[in-house]
Amino acid sequence: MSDLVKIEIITRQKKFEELKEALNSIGVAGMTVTQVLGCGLQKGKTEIYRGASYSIDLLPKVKIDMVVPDSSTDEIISITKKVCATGTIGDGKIFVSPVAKVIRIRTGEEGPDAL
Amino acid sequence: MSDLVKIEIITRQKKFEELKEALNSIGVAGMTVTQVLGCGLQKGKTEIYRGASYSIDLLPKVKIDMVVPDSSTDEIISITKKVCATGTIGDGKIFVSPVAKVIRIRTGEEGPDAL
Amino acid sequence: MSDLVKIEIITRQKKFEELKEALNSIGVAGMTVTQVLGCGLQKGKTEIYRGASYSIDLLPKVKIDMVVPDSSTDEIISITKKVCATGTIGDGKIFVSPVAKVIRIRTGEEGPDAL
Amino acid sequence: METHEFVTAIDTIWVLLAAALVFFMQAGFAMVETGFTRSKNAGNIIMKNLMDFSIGSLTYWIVGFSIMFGISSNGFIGNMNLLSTGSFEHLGLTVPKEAFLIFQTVFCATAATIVSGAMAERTKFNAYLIYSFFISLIIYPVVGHWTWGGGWLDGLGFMDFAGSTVVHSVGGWSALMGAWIIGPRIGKYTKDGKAIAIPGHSLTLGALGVFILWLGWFGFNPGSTLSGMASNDIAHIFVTTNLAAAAGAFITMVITWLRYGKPDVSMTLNGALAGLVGITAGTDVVSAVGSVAIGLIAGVTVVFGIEFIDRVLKVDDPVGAIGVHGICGAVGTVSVGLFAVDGGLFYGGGLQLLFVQVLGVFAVALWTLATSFIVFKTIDSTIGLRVPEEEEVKGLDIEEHGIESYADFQVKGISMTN
Amino acid sequence: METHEFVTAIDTIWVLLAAALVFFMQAGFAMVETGFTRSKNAGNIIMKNLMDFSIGSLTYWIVGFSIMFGISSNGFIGNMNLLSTGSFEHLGLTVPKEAFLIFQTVFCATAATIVSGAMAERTKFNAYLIYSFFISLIIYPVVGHWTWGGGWLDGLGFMDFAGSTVVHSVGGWSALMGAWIIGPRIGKYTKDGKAIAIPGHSLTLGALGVFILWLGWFGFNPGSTLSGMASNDIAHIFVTTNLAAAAGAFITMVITWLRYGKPDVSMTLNGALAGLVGITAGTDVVSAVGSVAIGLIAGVTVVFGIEFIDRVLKVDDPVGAIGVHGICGAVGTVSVGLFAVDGGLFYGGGLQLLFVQVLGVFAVALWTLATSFIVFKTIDSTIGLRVPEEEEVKGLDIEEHGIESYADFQVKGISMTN
Amino acid sequence: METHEFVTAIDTIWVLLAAALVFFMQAGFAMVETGFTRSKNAGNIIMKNLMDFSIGSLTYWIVGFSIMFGISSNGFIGNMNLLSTGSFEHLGLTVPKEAFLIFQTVFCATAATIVSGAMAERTKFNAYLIYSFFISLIIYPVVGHWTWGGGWLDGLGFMDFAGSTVVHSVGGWSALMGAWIIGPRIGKYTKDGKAIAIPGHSLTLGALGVFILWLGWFGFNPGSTLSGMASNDIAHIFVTTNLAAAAGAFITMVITWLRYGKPDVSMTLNGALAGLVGITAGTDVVSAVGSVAIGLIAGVTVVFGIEFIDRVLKVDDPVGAIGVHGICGAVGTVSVGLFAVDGGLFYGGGLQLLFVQVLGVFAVALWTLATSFIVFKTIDSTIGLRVPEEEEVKGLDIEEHGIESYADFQVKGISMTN
Ligand SMILES: Nc1ncnc2c1ncn2[C@@H]1O[C@H](COP(=O)(O)OP(=O)(O)O)[C@@H](O)[C@H]1O
Ligand SMILES: Nc1ncnc2c1ncn2[C@@H]1O[C@H](COP(=O)(O)OP(=O)(O)O)[C@@H](O)[C@H]1O
Ligand SMILES: Nc1ncnc2c1ncn2[C@@H]1O[C@H](COP(=O)(O)OP(=O)(O)O)[C@@H](O)[C@H]1O
Repeated sequence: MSDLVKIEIITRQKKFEELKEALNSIGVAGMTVTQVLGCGLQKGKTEIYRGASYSIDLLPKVKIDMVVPDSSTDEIISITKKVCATGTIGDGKIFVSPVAKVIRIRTGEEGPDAL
Repeated sequence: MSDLVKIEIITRQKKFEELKEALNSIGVAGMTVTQVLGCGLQKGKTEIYRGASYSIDLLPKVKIDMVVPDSSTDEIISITKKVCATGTIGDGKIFVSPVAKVIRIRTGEEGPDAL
Repeated sequence: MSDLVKIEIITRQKKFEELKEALNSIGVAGMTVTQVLGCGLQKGKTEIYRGASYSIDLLPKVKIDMVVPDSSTDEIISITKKVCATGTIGDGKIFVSPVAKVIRIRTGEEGPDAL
Repeated sequence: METHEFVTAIDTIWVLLAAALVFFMQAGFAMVETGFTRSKNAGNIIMKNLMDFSIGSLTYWIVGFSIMFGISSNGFIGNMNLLSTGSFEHLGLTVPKEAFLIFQTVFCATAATIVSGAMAERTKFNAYLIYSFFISLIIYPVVGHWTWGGGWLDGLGFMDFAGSTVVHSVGGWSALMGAWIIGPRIGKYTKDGKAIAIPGHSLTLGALGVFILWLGWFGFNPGSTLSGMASNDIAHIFVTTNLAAAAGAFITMVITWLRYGKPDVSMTLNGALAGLVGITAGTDVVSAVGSVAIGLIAGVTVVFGIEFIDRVLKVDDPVGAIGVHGICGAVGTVSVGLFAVDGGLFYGGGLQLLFVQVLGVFAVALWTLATSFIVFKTIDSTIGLRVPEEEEVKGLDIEEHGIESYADFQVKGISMTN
Repeated sequence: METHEFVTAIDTIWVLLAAALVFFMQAGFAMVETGFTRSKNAGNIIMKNLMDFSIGSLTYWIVGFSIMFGISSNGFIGNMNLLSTGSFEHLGLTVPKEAFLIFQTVFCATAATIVSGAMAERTKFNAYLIYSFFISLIIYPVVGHWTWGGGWLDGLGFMDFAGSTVVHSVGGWSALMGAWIIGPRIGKYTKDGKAIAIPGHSLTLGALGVFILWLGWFGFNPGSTLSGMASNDIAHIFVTTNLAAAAGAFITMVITWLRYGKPDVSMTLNGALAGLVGITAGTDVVSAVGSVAIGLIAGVTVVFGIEFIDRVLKVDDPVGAIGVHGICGAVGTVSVGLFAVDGGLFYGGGLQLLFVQVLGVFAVALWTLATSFIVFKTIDSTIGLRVPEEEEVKGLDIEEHGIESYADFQVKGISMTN
Repeated sequence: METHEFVTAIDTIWVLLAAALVFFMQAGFAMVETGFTRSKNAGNIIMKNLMDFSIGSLTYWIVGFSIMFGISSNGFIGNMNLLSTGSFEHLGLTVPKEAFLIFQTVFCATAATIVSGAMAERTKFNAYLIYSFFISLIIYPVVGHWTWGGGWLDGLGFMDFAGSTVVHSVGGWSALMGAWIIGPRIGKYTKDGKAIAIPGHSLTLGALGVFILWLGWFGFNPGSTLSGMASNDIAHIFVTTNLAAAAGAFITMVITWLRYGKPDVSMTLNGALAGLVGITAGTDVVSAVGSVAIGLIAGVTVVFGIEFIDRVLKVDDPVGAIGVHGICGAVGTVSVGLFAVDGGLFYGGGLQLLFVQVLGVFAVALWTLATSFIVFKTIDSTIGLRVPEEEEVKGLDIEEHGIESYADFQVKGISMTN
């Protein structure tokens, strides 16, 4: 079962819809999405509220987790780059990590069949 | 320390309380819970709001992360299946992945003792 | 690329600002932050609302995910312990797990360069 | 310009502005009921409140008004005139009939809207509309006829100045019947019958609602003089209304602090309403000191009343409507028999008035419980009263109305409570 | 103390309290408009509403009032007196000039504030302020002069008692022009032109706003008698206003239930407003039955009107302001020609009045569309009307005002809708 | 029916409806104060507002009213009559005593409730209740006696028509003292003393509160004539009240735009309140132009005043209560000496009035600061004024009241700000 990986994509919220469509179109059906806050090279900004400074230094991002067969990794990465790369700081990251086991709760199926 | 794994359970929100009780009863004390949105085989639905279509295609789910000794994995999986399987689409998934290290911040304990 | 790890820190919300500053000061620029609920040794409490009992048994926590070179792990762990350890139950945990691949979406850079 | 024209003008202005304030209580109810329940049902509650008032206004105009104020042949029900036509001269009003009609309309709607809170989060929308139609059509107008329309209770000397019983208890007892028949929300009681708190989604809106209701009561009670010329009366009513509310809120805070260890915000808000409901019957005939006493009694009653309903009767009333309107309405009405400066037991008036008050309270309770039992049971056994379990879990907003009330906000799917 | 002093006192009290209620409609608009739009723009909408009223109050006092009510030389525009000075004796008021001024000020502000909802979530703040200045300065006062200031429409016998056309349609047509010129919000239409729902962030606040507006209408319509002595009239106006609103809400619920499968909460709230806007023109001259008819017509109109604007015209009006105020204002005004007990077609009055009503509706629409076209186009081609795309995505609150309106709450960044 | 009965009726109606509007300001304060602070303390603030009014109503009735309006033996304090009994004939009222009592009660509660905003998010609930008791018992009634109860300031010709100083500054200076003694919220200042913004949790509710307060002011100022017969006066007061508020909001927007680069929503909302507080003292004696001038002055003052308090004094006032009520109350009162058409410096009236106004402002400030210092210091050194740090971090709702105000919503635990 070393052939399963988890792909985590952290990117801009406004790219999410398009990315979801794109992933669906290459057959990635299942995903789990979390609202996160991030910082990286892209920094927040400072506003003034009632005369006092108000700095926002974590930016809202969206995280998409997919467990997929390792063989799909490259396609997913390339399509993500296509959709989410705007060329400006804050586009985000893709992390790939090993998964040992997958179970579908409903049926008890395991491994790639469970995806 | 290869004997530690992270078990991620993604399931319906309404099953959460029961699952937590069940896990507690087999000695899983620690867990971290996140509200997520998911899509898989189960699709959203379309409503009409003020005459315009309004489609909800991500469904609210709950994700439970537990880092546990690998030896508990099977028991946790089986109890999760028992509690969360309704037999209808949307019951969710269990992912198991390797963890290299665990530290309890308070005491600095490492490994299984830190759980 | 076995030299990359993901460090997950789950700790008290009120420690977050200080921890972020501390991590920045040792050069960790990128992180992804999620609001989570947790339970462990620290238990919730029971209040009375309109005469009925109202028990809060998941506590709000913050989860910080960082993908970093394995070589930074020890420094991050030690600084986290310094900032977040209050000695009372509920300080939280650090989990370290392997990451196979990292891609910066903007540039397509891979591996440590992408961090 | 003749004298009576001035009297008419002053009385009409008074009644109409009071009607506007009482109308605004609909917003108060809407905010209290949504604020004290969960966000997934907010749109549904709002819709029920809006329809209570809309259907109620139409129904009461078409039929209810004349049932309530038509000439009484038997002391039980007025002669019906469709569309509120006819003279109604027998009422001897100093204000135009239409001023009286609108004032009575907003009162009727108040009684109707009380129920939505007690049955919130699990009642089918169409089922609720049917109930709402019947309370405005018949349940409330008949009680109104007995008391204010020249009916038998009026004949006995029953005193319910602005409707502790006529309006609030009618709403409260219907709420009790509805909440009892429909059963508790999923998760409200543990298997061994322990009551579990299901906190509301916005205490702020709930509090806003209470302030709006308190404001509306400055129309509800003083407007019931139907006369702006009665300067001393309306001034006195303002004072007693306010003191009772203040006393109710204060004592509720104290009691919850003692009983639960901390002063309970939402119960204290209920306490203010309890004081208001309690004073409504006797606001014109008790002294300022008497009004404080009634406020204190109502405040104490509401805490134990709500607990009793919740823990002993195991009737699930998310907003405390039965305790506030039903029980405190009854207690306030009976209190008139004790505290009326003229005729009350504590002022040497003997037991006569007290007895009539108790009788009135029971008669109205009986009528309301019986008729609402019939309505709710009939609905239940035909189209069904309660939404399916799956819908209750997901929320009535999405299932009954296809919306989320707070589409932008991340709602806690799993509660932090169990 | 002489008789006329009492008349003045009673009329003044009436007009001032009505003005206070109409003022409160600003809160109603603010809640409806924020509630029905997204949380990221809430602060911006509030600011626009607040400035509509503030700039409007100042502008109308400095110039607008005299344009509207100054002596008419030509039936088109009044003689200007800066700062509302001068006698205005030709108006023959029974109330002090300043009572009349404040009442008219809050009316003007109502017309102005309608537009912010239709152009919400994408209009630059400074651009909006400029528009807001011009509607209070000239667009609204001129229409007011035609109708209420002794101008040409008044001369023809045009009947618009409290402003279905003068106030609501002026706001509604300006809203149409503004929303059309600025274009739809990002994401409102798919590439193939299908309308996509963008749900509001708080139905509860939206509903609160509607209740507040309904309350305000009890000042808007009955206050327009300018006399508290007119007891029968004001009582009648209360009844017709309320029945039309109730009928509007009820029928809208029914229609959305039939058309969309579920009763739509936010549309039903619009339905109540539609009834209110519709009855405003004829509230004093139609019967109770007539008011129900007008409410029903307005309720039906608003559903199809909003759909038409949304799907056919493809004009994006987040809160339904054009349908509610523009279209229902027109329909209500025309209905006077049908339902006026004295002069209406259905009461044997012939086509005369109906014709004048239609003429008035068109004349006002033409003037308003033309002048607001000029204003919006000029703004657009100079400082620009619309915020940059990036800003619209992030929200106007953070970009135009440097704040988040709900800093504590986790806002859904990705919607659950697409 | 005699003439004086009509006068009494008209005046009573006026005073009572004004009292109802002023009562509603409690809802306004509750919304502004919760909206401008964090969600974790919303229930606590609501509870404080509710108790301010409840305890205040009882205390003022039992003792405060007679201290304020009892016969003055020495110009400093009235003769006490428990429970507001006694004749009060020396006041020469045209309205029933109880109408006057309720009107004064809601004024007293206004002064009391101002403080909760300034001390929000860190004050122990029981400590707050004790303070609240004392302001209604003695601090406010004594100032009221000096000015409105026939006391020494009244004797000198001090003019504070509706209470810029008597009500608002008393609240404002108490707020200053309380906020200063209790110290800033955790995180409000960096180690090097820089002020950090802690944004409120709902600008929408804050704005609703401001609109409600503005509405309430149409009772606060015109009601202070205590006469509905004074047609010209009440109409004039409506106009000046409204213009000052509009001018205050407008200029605040402009100044924040210039100073901070963007128009600040919450400060502009404060600006409207600043205009209202400022005009309150002279609303009857300044011209419309004068009211605009006072509104502009108040609007400018509030921005720099709030900044001064925040950055220079380093007193943490979450809602800006000290700037709005304390400073603008003082500025407005002094402005009467400049702008009073009869007696003001700018109208050739010389320095006499101006001097008295300044004296009054200082005398009241001194009394209020001194007495509130004693109250807060005594509380602090006995039961303690401030909640423990841990509780402040978690929020007062859960620790003081055992609830979450928004149990359904995911609240940001970590702020996006630092
Ligand atoms: N090392 C990291 N570990 C975890 N998350 C990261 C890391 N670096 C970046 N992120 C996430 O990616 C987001 C975008 O990163 P950023 O550096 O701003 O963009 P880019 O890499 O495109 O220049 C951040 O807001 C953060 O959520
Ligand atoms: N490959 C995947 N990777 C990540 N999350 C997934 C994946 N497949 C499913 N999920 C999560 O599991 C949830 C349930 O999946 P679904 O396919 O609807 O149910 P089932 O597997 O029981 O038929 C989804 O909403 C999503 O959050
Ligand atoms: N085994 C675990 N797996 C995942 N998360 C855990 C685990 N144990 C603890 N946590 C997380 O860490 C938080 C703190 O743990 P707790 O046991 O209360 O503190 P401590 O370890 O400092 O005594 C919990 O609220 C939970 O979110």
